[in-house]
Amino acid sequence: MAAAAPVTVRVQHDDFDVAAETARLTAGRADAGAIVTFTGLCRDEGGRLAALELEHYPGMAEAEIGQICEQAVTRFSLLGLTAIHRVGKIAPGENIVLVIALAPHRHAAFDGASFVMDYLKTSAPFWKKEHFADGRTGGWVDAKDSDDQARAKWS
Amino acid sequence: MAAAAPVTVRVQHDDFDVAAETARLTAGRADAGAIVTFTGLCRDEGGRLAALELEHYPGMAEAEIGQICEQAVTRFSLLGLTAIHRVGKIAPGENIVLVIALAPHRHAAFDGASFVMDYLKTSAPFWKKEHFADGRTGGWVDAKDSDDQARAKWS
Amino acid sequence: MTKLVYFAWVRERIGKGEEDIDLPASVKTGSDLLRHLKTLGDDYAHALEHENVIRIAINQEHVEHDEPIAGAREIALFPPMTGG
Amino acid sequence: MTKLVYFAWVRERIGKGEEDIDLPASVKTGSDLLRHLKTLGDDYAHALEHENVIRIAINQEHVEHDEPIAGAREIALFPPMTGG
Repeated sequence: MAAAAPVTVRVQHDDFDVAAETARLTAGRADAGAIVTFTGLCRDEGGRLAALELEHYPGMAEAEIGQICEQAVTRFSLLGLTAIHRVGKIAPGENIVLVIALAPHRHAAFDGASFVMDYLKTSAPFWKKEHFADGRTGGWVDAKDSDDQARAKWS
Repeated sequence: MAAAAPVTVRVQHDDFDVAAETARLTAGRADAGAIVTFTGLCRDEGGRLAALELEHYPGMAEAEIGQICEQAVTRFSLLGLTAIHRVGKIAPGENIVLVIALAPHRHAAFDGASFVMDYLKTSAPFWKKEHFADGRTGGWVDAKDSDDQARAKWS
Repeated sequence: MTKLVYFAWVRERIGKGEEDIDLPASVKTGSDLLRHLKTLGDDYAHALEHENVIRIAINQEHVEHDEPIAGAREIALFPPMTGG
Repeated sequence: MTKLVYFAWVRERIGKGEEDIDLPASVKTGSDLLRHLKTLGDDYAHALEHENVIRIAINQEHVEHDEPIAGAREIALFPPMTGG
């Protein structure tokens, strides 16, 4: 019998260790043929940005990501899925979000990770505020129509 | 000015270190917003398989992957791309192939890694032979029509 | 009493992250709630000026503006999400 | 002399990984080469039985079967690829 498909969801201040999370997801099983890892990073926006500040709705953020992950596991028959989102101040070059999808074949793993990111962007209650290199606090990042369109392509 | 988009291609017997390869690709730059990593693993096929034996055409294998990677960098405006393919005997659960795509935004990184894998499967001169757990040497793995179809969707 | 929670620029403009509030019986939906809150002061009016961009969650689940809020323990108001 | 290289089950059935061979002037294309090699013995005939599945590379680049082989330094014959 195949092992269950473990789903891990975390929201945390600390950075994550992609290798350790991947090892945890694949440990003790040899039925997976594909791992797709997505890591979202803070860009410096051409040197303009000093940091992003990530705010979230505790409880709902974890629950929304959890629901998205369960949908992805079912829809793409994933063998495992991990999603970790950081909050707090994040400097350019640092990690923001991690999704790891484990599947027997590559297309399911690619689709699973991509699906989670497209839904997470539009459904999970996180907000980004920009802090600029010149000391000004920028505004809140606007939601993008392109993210809604990306999500819509899955329905 | 943006740094150039480094392309790394290797064919090797030894395992690769995903974290080290990722760190090398992102070192010294903060213009990337997305890393997509694909790792292809040897499946045990329900316990039937003892190992895969990977053969390649030295020289041509590296050149083909290199051409695929250059196409991917241009087509998806990637900031960097690494592709490593192992050869020799590989046990279930072990790594076979690694693709890491670095981009400003997530869709380019997903598409870049997926494109490289779809082309690599059908164009790069590698062949897999199965060694079974019961001691028999299995046949050579057949090419799959689904891989040709996956490649065709990019053209 | 109903617990209201605010995030991002909704929180900043209203000037607090949460509050417990007595809602009149006439406030039956999310839309009613937004209109009621806008009568409570300039900060609320500014935060909720563009009603159509405000997202509403009841008991930590997304709802449409016309959803009834009866029995809600916690109602959250926030801008479009920008995580990931 | 032209260098021929074989991979996977083409290599196993022919019984060698490479060889240098003198090709008759009548062998002008990849298809001509496959037909010529099949006359060299049962091993070749078995390896190249289904010509349409055999892939050909000249100087390490994929070519169609009707491609001229004139001037080729190295011609490779192999089954459909199964890497990744």
